[in-house]
Amino acid sequence: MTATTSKPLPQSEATPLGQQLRGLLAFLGSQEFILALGIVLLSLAVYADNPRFGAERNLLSILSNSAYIAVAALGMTVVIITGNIDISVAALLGVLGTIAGQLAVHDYPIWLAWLAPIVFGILIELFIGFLVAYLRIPAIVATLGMMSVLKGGLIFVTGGAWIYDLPKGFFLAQRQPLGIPMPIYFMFALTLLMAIWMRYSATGRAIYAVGGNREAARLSGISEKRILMTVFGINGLMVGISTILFATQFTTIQSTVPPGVELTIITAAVIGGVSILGGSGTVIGAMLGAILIRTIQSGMIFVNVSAYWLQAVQGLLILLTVLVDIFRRRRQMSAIGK
Amino acid sequence: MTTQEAPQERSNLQLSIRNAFLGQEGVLVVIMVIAVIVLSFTSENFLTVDNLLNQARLMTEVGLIALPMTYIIITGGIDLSVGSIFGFSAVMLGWLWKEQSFPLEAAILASIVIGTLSGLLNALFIVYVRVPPIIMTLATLALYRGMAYGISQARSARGYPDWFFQFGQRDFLGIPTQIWFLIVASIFAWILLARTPFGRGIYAIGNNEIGARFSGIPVNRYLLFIYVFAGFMSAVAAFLFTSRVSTTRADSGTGMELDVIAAVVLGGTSIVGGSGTIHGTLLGLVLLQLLKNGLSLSGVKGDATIVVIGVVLILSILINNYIQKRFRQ
Amino acid sequence: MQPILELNHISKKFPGVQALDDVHFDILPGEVHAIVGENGAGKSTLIKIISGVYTADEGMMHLEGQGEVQFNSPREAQQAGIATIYQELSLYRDLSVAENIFTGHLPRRRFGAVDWPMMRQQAREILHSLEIYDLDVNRKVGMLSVGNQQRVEIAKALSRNARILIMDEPTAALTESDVEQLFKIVRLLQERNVAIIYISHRLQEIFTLANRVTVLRDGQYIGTKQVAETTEGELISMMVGRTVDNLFPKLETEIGAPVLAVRNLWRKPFTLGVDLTVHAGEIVGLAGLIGSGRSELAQVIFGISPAKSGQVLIDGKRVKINHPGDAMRLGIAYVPEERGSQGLIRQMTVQENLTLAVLRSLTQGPFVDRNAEKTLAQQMIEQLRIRAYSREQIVNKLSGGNQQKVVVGKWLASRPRILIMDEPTRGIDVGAKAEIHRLMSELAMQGMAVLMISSEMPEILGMSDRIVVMREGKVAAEFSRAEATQEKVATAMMSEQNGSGDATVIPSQDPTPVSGGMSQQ
Amino acid sequence: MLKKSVVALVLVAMLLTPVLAAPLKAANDAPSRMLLGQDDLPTNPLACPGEEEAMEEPAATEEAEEVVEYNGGQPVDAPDLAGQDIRVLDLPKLIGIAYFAATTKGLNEAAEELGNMEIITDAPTEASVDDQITFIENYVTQGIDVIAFASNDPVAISPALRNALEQGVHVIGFDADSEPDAREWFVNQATFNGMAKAMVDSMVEEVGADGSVAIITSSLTAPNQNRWISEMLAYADKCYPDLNWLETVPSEEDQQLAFQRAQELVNKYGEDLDGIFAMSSVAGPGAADALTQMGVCDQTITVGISTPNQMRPFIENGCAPKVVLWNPIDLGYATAYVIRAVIDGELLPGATEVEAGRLGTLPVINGSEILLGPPTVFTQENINDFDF
Repeated sequence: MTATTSKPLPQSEATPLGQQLRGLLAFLGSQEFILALGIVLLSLAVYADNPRFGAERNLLSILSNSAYIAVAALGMTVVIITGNIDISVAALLGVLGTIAGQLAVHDYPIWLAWLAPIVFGILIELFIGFLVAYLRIPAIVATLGMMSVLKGGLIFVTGGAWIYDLPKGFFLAQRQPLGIPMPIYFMFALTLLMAIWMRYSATGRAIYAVGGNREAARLSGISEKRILMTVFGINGLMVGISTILFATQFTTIQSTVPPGVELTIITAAVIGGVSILGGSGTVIGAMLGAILIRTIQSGMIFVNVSAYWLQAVQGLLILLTVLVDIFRRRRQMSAIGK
Repeated sequence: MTTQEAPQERSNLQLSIRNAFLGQEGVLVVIMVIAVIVLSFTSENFLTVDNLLNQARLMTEVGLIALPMTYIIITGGIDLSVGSIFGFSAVMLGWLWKEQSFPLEAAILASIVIGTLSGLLNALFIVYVRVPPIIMTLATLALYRGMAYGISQARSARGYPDWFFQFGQRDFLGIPTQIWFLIVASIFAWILLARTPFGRGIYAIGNNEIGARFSGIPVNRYLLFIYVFAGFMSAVAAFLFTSRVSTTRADSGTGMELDVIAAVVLGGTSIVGGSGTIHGTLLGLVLLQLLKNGLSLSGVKGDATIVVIGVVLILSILINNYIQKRFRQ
Repeated sequence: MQPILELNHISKKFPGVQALDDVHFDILPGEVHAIVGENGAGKSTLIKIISGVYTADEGMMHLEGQGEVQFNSPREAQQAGIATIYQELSLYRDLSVAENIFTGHLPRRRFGAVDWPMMRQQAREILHSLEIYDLDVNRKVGMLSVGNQQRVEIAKALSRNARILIMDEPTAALTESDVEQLFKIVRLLQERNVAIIYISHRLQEIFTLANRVTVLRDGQYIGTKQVAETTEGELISMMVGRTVDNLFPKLETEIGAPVLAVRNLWRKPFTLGVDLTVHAGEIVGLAGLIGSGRSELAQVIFGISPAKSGQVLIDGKRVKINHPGDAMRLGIAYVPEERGSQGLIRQMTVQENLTLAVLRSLTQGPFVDRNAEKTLAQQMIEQLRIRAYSREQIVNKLSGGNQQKVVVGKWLASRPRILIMDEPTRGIDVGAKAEIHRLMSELAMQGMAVLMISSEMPEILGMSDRIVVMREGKVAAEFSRAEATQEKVATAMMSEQNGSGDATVIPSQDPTPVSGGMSQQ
Repeated sequence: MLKKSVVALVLVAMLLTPVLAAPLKAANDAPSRMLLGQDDLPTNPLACPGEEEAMEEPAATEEAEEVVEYNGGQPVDAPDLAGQDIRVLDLPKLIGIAYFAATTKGLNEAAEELGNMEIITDAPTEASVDDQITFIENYVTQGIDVIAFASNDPVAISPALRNALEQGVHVIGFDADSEPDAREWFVNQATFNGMAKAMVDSMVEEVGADGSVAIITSSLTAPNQNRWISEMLAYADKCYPDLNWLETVPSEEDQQLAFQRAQELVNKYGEDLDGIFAMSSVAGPGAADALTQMGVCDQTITVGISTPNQMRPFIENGCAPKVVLWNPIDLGYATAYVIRAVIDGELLPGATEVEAGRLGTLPVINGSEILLGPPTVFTQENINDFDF
């Protein structure tokens, strides 16, 4: 639509206080803040009903169980920012977990068992990136196909045998330095790293550029293909790390594809405020989205929601979160007259 | 300087012949012919009337939902909640009949109405609140599935009267009954898309929604219709499915949305919107079913079959991309 | 003085089209060198070769200090000091002003980290050097006006220390005051010895701004003139290859009864109590700055954003218009401002576009009558002389002028009684422009009521029977054809509070640009 | 716009009425308001431990006394393949889980012993009855001699199986039954009430007759699990009325979810929770792993249905002191022998027992079921005797 008359904009040399205030307001209106608020409010509500929810151990469980979803959602967010999507992540998670487990069981060094999912994750995602960037297959189609291939391939190879007798050192996610489960460290550290990287690296900014205006990015000398490869590579890295958190949590590894996990990961990213059309979204939001989903899941148990209605209530809360986000954006847009 | 008649007609003809061979549909036909030839050599039971009719029976439910999904994807949208609407409607059919003592006929109708309303709920939010379709239906994917579990208390309803099985398990005029549903719905959907102002509007919306709006096309009404239609067809499919398997389960249709989308996308409908055909979707549907069946009959196991399907999906788009680039500029 | 950039014998072929054929071009430091030509003349191809998007099939490019060069990517051109501002602004709506300015070459700290404070600081400095003080570098670009977005574009180009700046139709979407701002910046750059390649359809701008002008036609090099030594008429005949005798062929018509009238029409924030009447056979020119609510008024009348209160009268009868369908049934047609996004479905064929609005009347039962559709399309193609290679040609492949004819044709097919045309000739070449004007006149002759929105003063003055000026959502003034002058209309467009004297319209070359002249803006 | 929003809200409200009504409804159903997962079929609890002297035979004989007529179906015009090579489709609920890998192993073991049987294992990757139907139809078309199935839904699978019988294919069930007339015989690993008794008795031995227990089931639609839960409740009502049932939560077939659910239960109830019934081979390791990692096994233990290899570490560390299961390899093994006996005409309607290789003679119960035997309870003492 037609733009508004160019009203003089606030002076950039505004008072520091004014700037701080504006920054604060922007922060209060951000999806991250609303999510964090949602998590806190929901937790308080559940806590009021059942104080046991507030126990340290329970909160740590929720965070710890969010970790592998959150880490995968970091990668997913980056992919979605470029306007793509990856629905093969759950299948990949299953495949990589099996690879890690098999290596560990067959007496390869533990570090190799941890490294392998990352390496294979990156390789497989780079292949997907290649299909998307160079062969111009829409990401949803490429990953739909990959999902089939990985899922079928996994069963074909393993026949679904569980992996037992893993060496003691393998269980990275079970460690609890300073009494806090390892996955929580990973989740926060990776989110922080990714947030910094997305904000402070040239590539990180270029990712937003490609998602926001593909043609413009090309004309300003950014190679879209390279960015897409990078993005899928990062996704592979994140899925790889997510796999380690996931697979080293259990004494035995179920070498199948965990059901429905791709939807949870995408939902976490979407709740986190990533625009499905590309161009905007933050990794911190994705992490909070994952935590919110787990908080909802757990909270429902604590307030005695009938097991039959668990899923419906979860669906409703997710719908609610999404709507809040939509209305928030709507308000922002109408505030500037668009 | 206006167009010159004669060369234009000829080039039109050439163009349409080329298009017919070079589109995704053409690629599919070629793959299908190859697949049928290979598979009929590897299994003598593959190319028999009985087997093919039976396969058609099995693909009906996905096929019915793929029709409105084609519309939705052409407009650049997507509906991830169809599998959940399917399960929800099926459960409501059984629940209303068994727990609420509705006459079965009324329960069938009511379940279809409920499926349609579920589609309407998606539609209202997508059209009027402008929630992106993928997000809205991602949320209702969980919601409707949850409703199915909650209302049925995860119990299945069984013990339907004999006449009910006419739709899913018996034949009509020598052809499985539900295939008639698919045939009628396909013809309807094809005509609607290819031959009516509505269809043209759908393409226009997919290519340029604002432009369509400015051209006086009732964009909102069309969008409302297609998501409602998806709900309706999911419910009809659920009814046929219930009749076929004689029970309703809260987990019916889990993951079905991906089968539906795969058929539509394989059929050449662009996932970013703007192009696609009903016959393409049907070809995609049939090819998927033939592969599943034919490979199984040839002794390929289920796990390997889904690998093959994944590869075919990617390859067919790849070939089509290549052809578009190489020959059509 | 040595040219900073010189192109010789440049040729570029696309499948089926010789886009450029042996073209010559050179530019001196500190010079504004305009390139003009009809759409399809090869201007875009030429600048894309300079900016590294395409590579030339033949010919050489000589850059001062680097000798023979050949750019294989936009990046290489940028590194050589060539920056381009494209017609469609290439900005990232979700990123801040500072980031947009520095995309692709963010200031770094150790470990390659983006140095945000430095980036903001430098962005401010660049903006200040352009005498822009009112832009917050932290704002998201998507929230800026078009004029400000363009300033960001220029700052972006300068942040790369560009020696050569290419501007492709920079004023196409600007308000008059923004245009003035832009010109100021261009002159500033000139003083700094930046060479500017300037492309515009508005010849008047070229005469205001440029030192030299190069004319292209059908991919051929026609000639280069010193602006001071040429006239608009000469340039137009060079561009068209013939003399365009009448750019504003206004015919005297019989003004009939009022057909469309709106009374106290409201829809916030742009339509604040509008009264307007259009008579049969009359062309009403609707003038005003961008943002004054002209297009919005048209969209209210057409039902895209229906009125909240007030009346719309057709033939004196009160009607309710809630969506475009209602308006169409009442015989209203609207040729929208944005051809690409609003007017056309670009991926569809000429025929499909021509019949899109009337398809529901071309049915037999529920089905589209394909023969009727074909006949109608053929008829429109002939009537409007649309140059398409086939009815089945994809509209996107047509030139701008022909695309616009398709939009007009689409609406004429609906046999309207009231035709609203929003910027009917924006961005199209002179020949097509004259044709559209002729058509408009003919339609009025036949008794159609025409409401024409335009930002081009000569068009408003040349084509209108009556001129209505809008300002801030209201009708500010009204002039008959006889009493209208450029000064009067322009004064009415600027409000007292807003019009700070110098920020008015572009000074005109020709003080009396009324009908029949060669003047063109 | 506003009007439309209102319409939307009304619609949501309509759709949600049941959700809003649900907690109220659940509250009325007290005291077992959170305890879900039962089906609505009649239960038949076995005798309590103290009264056991009266019964020497395993649980099932009680029913075998009231002789039920053969109620299975028969293939139409099945070719006589007595003594010939046959091809058998092994169609478990899904492939990719250890339990069914073990039944398949048993089938193949027996097939090797018998020498004239080829086993083809093929099934969906997710427990979907719709996919199972597709597999049945494909293999009937392809021409298979016998279908050995474990159904995902007893009703839904039946039309396809009846069709197979009509095509002259032999149909034998194992692990999870269909409707009786849709197959010839069903190899029952353990009666539902027998399993229920073993589970509850094991739990009571660990937590006492007045302990508090919760259930982690697989999916709320899983027929076997629902049957077991019904029988467990009935048996507990009869024998341990003081056992305090807290709630049932679903975990699908997802190890991670079971893990998370167990954590939630422990966090929710603390030391008020004495035991968790883990109702599937996936829930068992998930729950036991959670208890182990939380370090609460001195307070809360799990009794699960699972395979020894999956549970070995947890049996050893005391978090899952008792694991109840039949031997799935034996189940597959017995199924193969039943198939052979049917083909060779040795197992005809009305028979009361069947010879099953190393397992000896197995009894026929309920008209057309062959009972593998009582469930095995794996403990620290006997765990090392098993490897599957």
